[in-house]
Amino acid sequence: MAMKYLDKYPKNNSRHLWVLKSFYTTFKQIIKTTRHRPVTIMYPYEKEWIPDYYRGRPGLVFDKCVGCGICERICPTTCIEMVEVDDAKAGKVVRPQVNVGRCMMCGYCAEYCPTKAMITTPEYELAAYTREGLIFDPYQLAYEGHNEEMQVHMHEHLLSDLQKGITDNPVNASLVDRPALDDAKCIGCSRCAKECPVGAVEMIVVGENDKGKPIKRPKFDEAKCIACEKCVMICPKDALALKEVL
Amino acid sequence: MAPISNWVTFANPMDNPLYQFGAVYNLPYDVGYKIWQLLGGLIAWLLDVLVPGNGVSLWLVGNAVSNALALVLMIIVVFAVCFIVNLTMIWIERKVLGRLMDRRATRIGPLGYLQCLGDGLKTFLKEHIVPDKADTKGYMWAVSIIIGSSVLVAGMIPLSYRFFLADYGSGLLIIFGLFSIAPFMILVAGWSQNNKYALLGGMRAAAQMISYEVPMLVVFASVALMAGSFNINEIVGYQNDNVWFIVPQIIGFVVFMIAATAEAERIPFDLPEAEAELVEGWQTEYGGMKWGLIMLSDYFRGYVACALGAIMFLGGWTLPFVDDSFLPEIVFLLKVILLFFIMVWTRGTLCRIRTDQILNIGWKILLPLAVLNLFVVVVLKVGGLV
Amino acid sequence: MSKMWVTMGPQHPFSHGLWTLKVQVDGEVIQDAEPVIGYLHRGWEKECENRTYPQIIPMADRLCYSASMTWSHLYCKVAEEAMEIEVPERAQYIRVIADEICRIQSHLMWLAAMGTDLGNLTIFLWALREREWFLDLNVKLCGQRLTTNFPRIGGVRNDMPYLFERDLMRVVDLFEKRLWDIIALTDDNAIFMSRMQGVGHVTRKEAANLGLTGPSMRGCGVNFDVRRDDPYMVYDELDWEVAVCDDGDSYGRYKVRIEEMFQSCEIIRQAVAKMPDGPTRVKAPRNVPEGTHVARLEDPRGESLMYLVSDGTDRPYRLKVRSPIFVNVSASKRLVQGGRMADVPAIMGTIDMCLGETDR
Amino acid sequence: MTEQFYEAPTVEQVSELVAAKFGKAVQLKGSKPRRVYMSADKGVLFELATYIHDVLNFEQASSVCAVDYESHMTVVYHLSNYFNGMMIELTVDLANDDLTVASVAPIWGGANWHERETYELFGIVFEGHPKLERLLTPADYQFFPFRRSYKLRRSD
Repeated sequence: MAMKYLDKYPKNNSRHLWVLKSFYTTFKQIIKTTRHRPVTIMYPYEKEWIPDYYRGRPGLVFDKCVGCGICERICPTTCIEMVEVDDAKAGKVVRPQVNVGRCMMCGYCAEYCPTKAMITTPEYELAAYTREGLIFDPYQLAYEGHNEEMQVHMHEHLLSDLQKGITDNPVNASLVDRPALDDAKCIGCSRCAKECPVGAVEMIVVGENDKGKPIKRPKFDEAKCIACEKCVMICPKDALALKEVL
Repeated sequence: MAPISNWVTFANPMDNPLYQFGAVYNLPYDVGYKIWQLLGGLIAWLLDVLVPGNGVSLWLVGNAVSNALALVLMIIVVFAVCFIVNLTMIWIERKVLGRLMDRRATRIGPLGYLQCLGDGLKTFLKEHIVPDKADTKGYMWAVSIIIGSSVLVAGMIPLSYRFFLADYGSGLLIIFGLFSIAPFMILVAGWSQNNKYALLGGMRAAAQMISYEVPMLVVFASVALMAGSFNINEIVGYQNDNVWFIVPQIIGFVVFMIAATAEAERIPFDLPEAEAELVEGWQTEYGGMKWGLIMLSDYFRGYVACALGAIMFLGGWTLPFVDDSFLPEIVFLLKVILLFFIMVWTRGTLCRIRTDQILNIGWKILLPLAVLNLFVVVVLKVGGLV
Repeated sequence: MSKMWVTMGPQHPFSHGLWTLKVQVDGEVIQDAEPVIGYLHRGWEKECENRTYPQIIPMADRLCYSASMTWSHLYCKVAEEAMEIEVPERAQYIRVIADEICRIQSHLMWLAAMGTDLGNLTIFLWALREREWFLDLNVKLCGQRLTTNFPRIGGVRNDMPYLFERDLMRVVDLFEKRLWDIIALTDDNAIFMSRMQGVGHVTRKEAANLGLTGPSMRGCGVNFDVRRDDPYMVYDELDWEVAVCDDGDSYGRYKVRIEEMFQSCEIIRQAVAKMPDGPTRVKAPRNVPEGTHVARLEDPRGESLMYLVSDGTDRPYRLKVRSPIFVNVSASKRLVQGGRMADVPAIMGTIDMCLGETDR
Repeated sequence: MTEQFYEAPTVEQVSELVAAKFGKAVQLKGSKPRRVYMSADKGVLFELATYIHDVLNFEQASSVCAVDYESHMTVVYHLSNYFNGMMIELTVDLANDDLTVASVAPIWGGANWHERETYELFGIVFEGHPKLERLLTPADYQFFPFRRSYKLRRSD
């Protein structure tokens, strides 16, 4: 591999032409641009092509969202806040509200969303007259004509899989990480069951205590769980922990 | 007593006994004279209708008043032509630079022609600011003189044998003298602003002025020597009779164009306002319409430089082998624009050069070349070849 | 004229950001200089201590707008070293390609700025025109033009999109031709050469001691490139040259950058040809074991280094960023001394200032 | 005694030479390809730095930074060799009540601003530094923002 410019440059005789080569080059450009349109585009009237997966403001597919709050926690600028909304179909639900004024369009909310309800929309013209106008509530976050391309997928591979030679089994945290119960600490308060946004936690009776009251323990539905950690965080006795699979 | 309607007869201005220009027909004077005949004739007619047979009406359309007001209107006409030519040149510069840089340049109006007016309106609406610790007199007077002398010298340029303000015997020298007032005032302006960038810019302007006017004067001298006159009409006529001076004096032409670019402070010689290191150089503290007028006067100076080049080397308003009655003003302006295009092209191609380099080029290259040019002219003259 | 101090900045056309260079001039000749920075200091390193490991990646993008890819790559690299995970090979190739795209567009941004510093707007617009292609490639690859947020701890965000290789090859081929057009405005231009040659001269020993890194250092004759001498990713599997120039002046630094653009094109070409199939991302653990780790990487502007102290939680205990410009600009006194006022843009332009990473 | 000049010392050479010259004052903490980790006593730092620069030919101080471990502070030096890409990571522990250390800015000009930055953010005084002033923060700042005791508003 040779140098492409440093080797060629000393043999470049055109630099002895004082400034004539430069004049020739710019004149060529004048001729060229008089023939074709200049490369600049007239921005507000015509716009550059952008792909569907362009990372503009975050969007929300309302029906897919389960209100797990992962986006709120992953957001580096803490611009997402979970708010309670009164939906006609679903009743009182918790949905993300985005302060686009603080958003830095990193796309993490869409990437980490377990149900792919958060999407990255190709909308980038976000000027508003007030700061309040920049706070997008869950309904404003909806994007007309969203499609598959706007979802961000996390095709992670487990290191243990790769060591075994399995390279076609993409997973992500919401598929493999599951909460694990420390039985000794659990007091059976069933807060985790109430908190779970997908109803994956079921309290089952495992026995009776001295006073004859039933002892309840959570049981996790592995298929439904999305590893949102809500149960882990609500647990008053730290009996739950997220078990990472690597 | 002629009827009032006869007053608007578009009489030949040369019939007026007070006609200023001798036997030469003057187009802008004629235009001014005719405008006044329309205007003054209207006023006189109205007065005559109101008060029939009054003396004021007769006085208004008399020879003395007609001549005086025709002169005023003539100056306005000349300035308007200059102004429109300048707007066109700004438009050409922006458009050519835009094409050269692969962008669209001006957009407002047909082909973007009205952008400069828009910019002018914008700067006009800005607040008038004088820096607190500036020397106010110097600050305002310097910029006034820069703008005034630039406009004056632009008006002094004749567009043709019939389109001129004054036909001096030493027209070339007077234009050159007025042309080189501005760089001196730049020094004053740079000093009076109480700003270090402006001061450095003013210093640079002074250094640059001294090193470029000497070769330029030598070139002027060789042109005048060859034509045998400082009179612009005669220089142009001599070129029309013999040969355009660009042929025998090609060295002089190159030297003149480089020196004129420096004199008009355009890239690559815009050191006094080098925006990379001196922010805006000597213009740093000028804002609003003062800045807008400075910008405009820059183009006036660019126009003067190109016009001098066209007069001295490209045969002015004449064309070889073609009947020269064919709109000489347009021919002249086309030549000016051709030279201006070269200036714009240079601006788009070259970088700004350094202070010591500009002095080196001025003294060590251009001055010997100008003297060589003078030598060539002397040899040709002595040898009787021209 | 007696000596006077001229303050260039923080709002000054040559400074390319918010910093000040105080110069003492005697007429036009510079006697003394003192750089002043800190207008943009936002405590980046401290802020990282309150964020989880993945959250820092988009923040690392914001260290420098035109080298976002390499900064987030460097952060991922140090985090991977701490977590002891190895990046899949395809992801390594994609990272190399992304880094080189970033390097080319950063150098083009520099070339553009260099043009305006010397008073020629044409170089600026032509260089930005070519840069647009690489930004478009960024859009295609990761959905954003500048703040790419593309590398992830354990790989990259996504695989290359459909037909990306084709676009990449087209752009690289066309760009190599177009770059000669810009060179015709610079190298073949006697005025440009006279502005660049012989100004800001630094010897090899001084350059190494002052801590100049990257193209600024290689333009002074130090034959060192982290990509070759401390190889990371797959740079040691590709066949390319380190551009070195012994001139030591502004022009030498310019030549090194131009050559680096050509070499980057070559690296991209080879990487695309050699790219294997496979996974692009490994699942990274949330918590990082205790320890200290250091990683360095060849940024477009020099050697960038991150030093990570982890304490077993999901947040870094301390993250130190060594920004190349921070050190390069500290050498500016040595660089501009003895030059002229008009040389200041020509010299400091070759440092390629970026204040985001300088002040952090 | 003239010492031999090593243009591109290997990892083993660096470990052996430093151990032989400084004995117990410098603890070698391990090595990787192209990396040597060592920790030095505060007293020998300047001598060690001179030795590494002059004899082992580590021409550049890539970075100087500090870490606040709450029990003590550590100053970390990363020193690079331009001939084989080696890097030495040198740490110096400082007790919380005596935050002074010799400056290496006279040896490596590149360390100048790093030390100023470390001084203003951690309060570590580098003795012998040509100009130890605040660099990034305002000159009238009274506190050292990167210490662990300085809490951010949102930190928990």
